[in-house]
Amino acid sequence: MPAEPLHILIAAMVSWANFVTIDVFFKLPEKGGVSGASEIGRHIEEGGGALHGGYMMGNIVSSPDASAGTLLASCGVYAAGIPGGLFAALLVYIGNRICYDPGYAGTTGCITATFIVYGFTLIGFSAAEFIVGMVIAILTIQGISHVHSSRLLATLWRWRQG
Amino acid sequence: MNGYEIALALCGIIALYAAVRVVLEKDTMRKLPFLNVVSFAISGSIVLLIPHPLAIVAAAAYFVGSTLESNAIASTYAGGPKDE
Amino acid sequence: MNELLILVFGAMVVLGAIATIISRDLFDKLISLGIIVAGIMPFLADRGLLDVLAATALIAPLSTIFILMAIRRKKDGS
Amino acid sequence: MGPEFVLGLVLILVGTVASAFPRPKTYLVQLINLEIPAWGLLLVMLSYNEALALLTFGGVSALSTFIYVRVIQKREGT
Repeated sequence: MPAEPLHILIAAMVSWANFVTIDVFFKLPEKGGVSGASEIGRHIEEGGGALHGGYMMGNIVSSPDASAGTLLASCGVYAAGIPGGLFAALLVYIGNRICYDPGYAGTTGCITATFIVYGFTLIGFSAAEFIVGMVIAILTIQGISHVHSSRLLATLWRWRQG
Repeated sequence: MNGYEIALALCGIIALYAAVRVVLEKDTMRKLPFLNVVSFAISGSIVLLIPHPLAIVAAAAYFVGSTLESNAIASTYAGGPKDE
Repeated sequence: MNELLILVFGAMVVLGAIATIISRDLFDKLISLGIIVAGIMPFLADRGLLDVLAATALIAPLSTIFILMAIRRKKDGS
Repeated sequence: MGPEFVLGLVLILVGTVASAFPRPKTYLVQLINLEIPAWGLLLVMLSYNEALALLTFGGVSALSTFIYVRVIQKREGT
């Protein structure tokens, strides 16, 4: 299976679109789900970022949401095909219950990502490329610059509202 | 160097980069998103190292454990749960 | 696991240890301890000890939460 | 001598020195520094492939952390 950097780039874009869409759709940037998430949002705003983007980053840190669902779904498809992906959705749901979260976003993201990744494996992509693509996608949100990514997420949240 | 090795090396390098950013960041709460990147990269490389069905359970256990740890640190820093 | 990965994850463990020793704040120390755990996990996975990995990954946050219990009690008391 | 063995020895040496001379001299800092040689010992056990020893050590390490936390709370509380 020819694996090129181009495939990894496309996989990163697809998983970025998947998890950001589902997170914004389930109203993650609205408020911090737990007190720790609100605290992270407030500290990011003090550093120059936007408040609602900071809330969403805090929610991603403090409970497994659609980004974790996408990662574990591609891990599941890599190790065991479609049943592995659905089993990973069950694990994400249990993890959400442990972290005091209703767990709709994580489970939905995991199930959609399972079918997206399986569909891409049919046209020549490898699931390993989706694992590293998801790692790159989360790096662009949480790891490069908190100021810019939180402003971007706040802009998306304004679109969702109005 | 095939695609599998490129993926594994990228995961390792991203994990090291995020770890360096955790150490260099001054504000305690702003360290936690970088720690989240580290745990994403590590649970990805666990599955890439051993493609076995049980590896999903191990990666999910590591990810949930690390998330729970970040959650506990953040809420203790914020002053603990209000309803206790 | 090839030489590059051993070097990268070993560097993470050493970096986490140095950061844990140097930093003065208790929360910073606990976060750096998380980096050490993250660096150790791939070495466990490379040996194929998946049961040990799952158990260790669940025990490590438990001991962090025990330490956080003491920190919270101290903050309330003061 | 695998890389795990060397890495574990480094962690044990550095962590022992750090927990013998903690910088802010409090019990909690000492307890957090004591976690570093615990992970080093786990790496050394890993290089001999002893799964049962690793499981037992992980459990006992968390339990002893809990007991230390209770002892520190009792000593500082009264």
